[in-house]
Amino acid sequence: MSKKEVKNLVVVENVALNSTNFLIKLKSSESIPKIEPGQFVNVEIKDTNEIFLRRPFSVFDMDYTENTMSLIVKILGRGSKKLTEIKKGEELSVVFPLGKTFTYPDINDKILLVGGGSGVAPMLFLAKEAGLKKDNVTMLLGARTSEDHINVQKYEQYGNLYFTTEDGSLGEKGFVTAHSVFKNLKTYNKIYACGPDAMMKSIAKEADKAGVFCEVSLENLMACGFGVCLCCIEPTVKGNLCVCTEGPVFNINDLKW
Amino acid sequence: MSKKEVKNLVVVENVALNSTNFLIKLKSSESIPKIEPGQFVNVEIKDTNEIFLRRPFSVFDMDYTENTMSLIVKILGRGSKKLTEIKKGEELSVVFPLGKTFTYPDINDKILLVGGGSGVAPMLFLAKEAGLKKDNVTMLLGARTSEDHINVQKYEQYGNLYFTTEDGSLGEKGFVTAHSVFKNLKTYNKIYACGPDAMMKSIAKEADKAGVFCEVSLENLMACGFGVCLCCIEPTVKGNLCVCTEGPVFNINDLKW
Amino acid sequence: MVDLAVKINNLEFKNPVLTASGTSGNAEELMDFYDVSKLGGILLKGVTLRNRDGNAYPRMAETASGMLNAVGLQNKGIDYFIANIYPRIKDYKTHLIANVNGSTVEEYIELTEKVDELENISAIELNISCPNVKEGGMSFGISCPSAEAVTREVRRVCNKPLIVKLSPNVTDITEIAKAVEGQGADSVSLVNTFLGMAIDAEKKIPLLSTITGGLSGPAIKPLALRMVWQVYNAVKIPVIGMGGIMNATDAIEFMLAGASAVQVGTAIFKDPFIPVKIIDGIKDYLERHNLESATDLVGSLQL
Amino acid sequence: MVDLAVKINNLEFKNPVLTASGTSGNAEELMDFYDVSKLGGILLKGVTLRNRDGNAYPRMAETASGMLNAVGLQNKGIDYFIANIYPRIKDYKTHLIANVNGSTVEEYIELTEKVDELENISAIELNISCPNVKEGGMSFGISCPSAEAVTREVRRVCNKPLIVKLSPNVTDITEIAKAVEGQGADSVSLVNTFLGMAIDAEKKIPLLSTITGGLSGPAIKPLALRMVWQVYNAVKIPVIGMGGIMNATDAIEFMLAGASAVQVGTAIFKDPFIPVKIIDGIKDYLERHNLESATDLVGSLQL
Ligand SMILES: Cc1cc2nc3c(=O)[nH]c(=O)nc-3n(C[C@H](O)[C@H](O)[C@H](O)COP(=O)(O)OP(=O)(O)OC[C@H]3O[C@@H](n4cnc5c(N)ncnc54)[C@H](O)[C@@H]3O)c2cc1C
Ligand SMILES: Cc1cc2nc3c(=O)[nH]c(=O)nc-3n(C[C@H](O)[C@H](O)[C@H](O)COP(=O)(O)OP(=O)(O)OC[C@H]3O[C@@H](n4cnc5c(N)ncnc54)[C@H](O)[C@@H]3O)c2cc1C
Ligand SMILES: Cc1cc2nc3c(=O)[nH]c(=O)nc-3n(C[C@H](O)[C@H](O)[C@H](O)COP(=O)(O)O)c2cc1C
Ligand SMILES: Cc1cc2nc3c(=O)[nH]c(=O)nc-3n(C[C@H](O)[C@H](O)[C@H](O)COP(=O)(O)O)c2cc1C
Ligand code: FES
Ligand code: FES
Repeated sequence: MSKKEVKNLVVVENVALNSTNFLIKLKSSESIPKIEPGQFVNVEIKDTNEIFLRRPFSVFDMDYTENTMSLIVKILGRGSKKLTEIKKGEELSVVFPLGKTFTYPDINDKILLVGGGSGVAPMLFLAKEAGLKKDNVTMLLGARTSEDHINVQKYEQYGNLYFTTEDGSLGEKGFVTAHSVFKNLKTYNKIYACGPDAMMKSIAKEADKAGVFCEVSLENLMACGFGVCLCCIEPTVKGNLCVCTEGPVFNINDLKW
Repeated sequence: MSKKEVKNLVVVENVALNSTNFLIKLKSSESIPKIEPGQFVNVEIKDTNEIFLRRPFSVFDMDYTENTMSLIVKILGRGSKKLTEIKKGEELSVVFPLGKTFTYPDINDKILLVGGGSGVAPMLFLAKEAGLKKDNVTMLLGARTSEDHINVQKYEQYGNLYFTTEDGSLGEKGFVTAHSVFKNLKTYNKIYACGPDAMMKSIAKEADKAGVFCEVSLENLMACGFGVCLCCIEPTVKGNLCVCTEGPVFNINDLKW
Repeated sequence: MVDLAVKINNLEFKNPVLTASGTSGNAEELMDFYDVSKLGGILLKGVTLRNRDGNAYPRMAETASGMLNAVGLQNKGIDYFIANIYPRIKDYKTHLIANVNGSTVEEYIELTEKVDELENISAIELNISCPNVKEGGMSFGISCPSAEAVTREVRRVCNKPLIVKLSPNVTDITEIAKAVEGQGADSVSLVNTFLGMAIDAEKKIPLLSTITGGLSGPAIKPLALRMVWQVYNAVKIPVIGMGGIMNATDAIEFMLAGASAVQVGTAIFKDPFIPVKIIDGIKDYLERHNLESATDLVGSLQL
Repeated sequence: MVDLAVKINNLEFKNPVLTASGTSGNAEELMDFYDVSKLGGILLKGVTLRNRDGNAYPRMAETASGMLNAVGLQNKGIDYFIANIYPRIKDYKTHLIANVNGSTVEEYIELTEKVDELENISAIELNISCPNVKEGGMSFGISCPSAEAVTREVRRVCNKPLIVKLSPNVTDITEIAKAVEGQGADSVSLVNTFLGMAIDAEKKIPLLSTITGGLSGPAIKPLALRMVWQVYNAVKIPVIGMGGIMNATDAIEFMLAGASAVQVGTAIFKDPFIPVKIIDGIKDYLERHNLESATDLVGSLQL
């Protein structure tokens, strides 16, 4: 059984990627356990009287030589806001590693990764870790406007990047599922998605229609993050499962969508 | 009726006076109302989930040309600790002016001011504002050790300074009431005291014995600070009075000590 | 232009934000900060027939997101109020509501008769829920027969709108609400404080002179909100909601749950301007949600 | 060397710190973090006779210094527990205590009979206080006759120490405590969660699928502490205290108020190591106060 930890990590970087997304890099003084795409950490939001529980964030990147872990935090409400105000040198209490990873693609798989909103982080992490030929990886990122997109140029080495915006200011106009890559879904062996529920549901529908393997990473409200509170459930064909321990990654065939 | 305000003041100075006492200077963008020795402000402690109510602090100094107000904050518990961590440039929400001032001495009065612990601030403020000849003002400050005393050299212009420490490391050894100035209490027209209850009670006893006018400033637990909660009461000959509005300064004849 | 006014028992309030009894003195103390005519109304400090010294110090303990108090209805008695305080405050341009407290039914009656004479007191809030007095107080508010008895008797002598203030320290608050409705209460206000306790672990002593006291503040909000919702669904008379309201969002939640108006209590200790900010915040909300009137909020929670 | 051990109903606990039911899974989840043999005991996740899916999502809402939950006893039923979970956990070197839940007295009996057979279950906690189920649960725990009835019947078939878990949603918790004591409860644990509610003001909807849920966390500590103190003074059987315990000081306060042991619940969600830190903190406190044993704390509040 994989040991889980509660640790104070030191913030070594906190940079704004755009007006609402921040990259926070955390460093451990000891060696950091292996964390894979899809897994997440539960972060304590200190020094505020409004927040009681931790907040879960997907891991965006790991560096085992530096013993660092990176998160992309999108400001949604009070906790994420407060978190983005943390300063270099301050400590952050983190529970990790939590949850299950995506099913890795086979070496010759062609994969499609679709990220929206705060779901971008695990998609980029998976693209990097998948170990596939660049041309076999398609990344599609959706946002409201070009300003809501973050700069992901360096991920071009891992795959082909496409964008959508609702106002057409970057990439194709409309929701991600309206993007042309969805015209030929069958060319992919595996589809992965993380983002708003509505987005993932429409992707799941398309994947299902095309009969393509599809995993999504859900973002439920969590109290504990490690399986004791049973608050984070998702109804599945196997009954109500905890997103924090049986997910956050689910095969769409198991979901009751 | 004196108008009271709730205002965000900017921290323009926060310096450690010793290991537990901090001088915090706050600046208003507008002209600041007159605040006199004995009066206090009620300060919001932000960004902590442990503190719910404000904390009261005596005013230590005012500067009406700079529109600044200074406090001396002694670390006692969680709130005062947090307050001393505030940084220059940050804002502090303050309710003021609260409470009643000391009775000013007459122009030829000889006065004795006794301060201990967090009670030093209003004593020094009164020494400065009293407008008396230096030789008519005696300041006696008590603390556990010399390290617990703060540097008050510049108050030598306002009166004669004496110290006590429990370990004899500065001034006379013992509690303030053991100090030699208490041998000739009758030479004073007015005695003022602020500090721990036990200290003020023994001073009150001496003053009463000597038949000298004596005012003390009480430090009660307060919820509101402006007279609506009735939590901060002190039993007096006039019944239970609110320390925040009828005090914090009381004539010892009114107290049931 | 949105309409903030709400009507309760034929009283028109310019807005639904009142200040709670025991947390806003006798209105004068708020006047030090702003003109109280901005407020929908003010529940005056709890008054008794005779002078009460209240409980011994310490009367207050801070708790997580709240506080305990054990004031115990300190006040100089109704005659002093009538002679000295009422003349000073009676012309404030807001609804002044008396909060009356007795140790016996007879005391409640006598007190109500005196208050009933005061022209500029708009209504009477019958406090049968004070947890900080040895006699009377909460003991009336935690059983149906006693709540009924005191409401019935006071109703007889009360010509003003009669608001009965309910205790949350009960198994089923709707039973008590229905009981007082049955005896002629014009509206109910809830909640008073929850009986709680705090201890100084180092000194091994209770933090309050009275050992137990009343819990108020944001900590109790989820409980108060639940009770307001339950009572709203159980009675026909208007409900006035309170318990931990700190901002406009909180106030709106109480109104969605069924409160026709709200009272702001402990929040005033943190910032006496909060009631005024809440009025502005409700106005904003109504505009954002394209609602015409504050009364549109009442009980409009969607299930 | 201070002695942390406490004895309750002939069970010796190595220290007074247990984890609360529904907040520490079936002990395995804590094993991911540390060896649970450090703990005084573990109250297992509430179990029912048959599989229960629990309530719909959302089941959780954060509140000021606390949270509401509406899990609704999701579990796979006692037979699944016996066949699949019990074998995996039964050799953990700590007291495992079952938390049993029924919709009817018959269900409670049948369930207790099954649990009673499990050798390595040290005791049974009879949960008559769950606010999140439509049938049974809290309805048993808020009236004396029903609390008596279920305790009496379960007592007949229960050969292990029987702890009855009380609901705080009552007018007088001492009445219920005395009632279950009278029917043979070996000890009482309190409190379960307080019935509360939270609303999304912007969407005008309740935040929980069940509208109301159970409030836990520091917000309820003053209320829980008061109830533990009241019950300690009302009954002769041991009291196990809980409600918002976040650190050693909180735990000590409950013991001073009369708890022979404490349970840590919601705090685990913030940091699963909190129960372990509390054990260390109690040890420190005993040393600083020159006390020999954790039992010296129990009820030692000075009035
Ligand atoms: C497994 C997992 C991985 C995640 N990964 C990331 C990530 O990599 N980057 C990132 O920015 N965010 C991520 N999130 C989402 C993140 O946890 C929430 O944005 C954060 O908890 C919001 O906290 P807040 O205090 O800012 O919002 P609040 O002020 O608490 O709430 C604001 C609004 O958002 C809703 N909300 C809050 N939390 C959630 C949630 N978890 N799911 C759905 N609605 C919610 C609330 O109901 C409310 O309406 C992840 C969530 C999960 C469960
Ligand atoms: C009118 C007035 C003027 C004051 N002036 C000053 C000043 O100029 N400088 C200064 O440093 N302090 C002053 N104080 C005291 C200051 O308010 C307290 O030190 C502060 O509130 C402690 O808060 P805390 O959160 O640090 O302590 P907590 O963590 O809340 O408490 C720590 C311990 O101190 C006790 N305690 C807390 N507040 C008080 C209090 N007000 N009276 C008695 N015991 C208390 C608590 O019961 C507890 O045992 C003044 C108090 C009053 C009422
Ligand atoms: C210090 C204090 C004194 C109070 N005095 C009274 C009172 O005299 N009469 C009364 O009916 N309620 C009294 N209350 C209860 C409040 O009116 C209100 O019901 C309760 O505090 C809950 O609201 P809140 O959380 O907004 O404070 C008092 C509350 C506090 C905190
Ligand atoms: C998510 C959650 C689930 C719970 N499930 C149960 C349960 O199954 N059985 C039970 O007796 N109590 C249950 N409780 C109540 C706790 O055991 C405890 O009585 C309560 O939370 C108060 O303690 P706390 O404030 O330390 O959490 C649950 C509490 C929470 C928060
Ligand atoms: S968040 Fe607690 S079980 Fe998933
Ligand atoms: S602190 Fe509220 S009346 Fe003095």
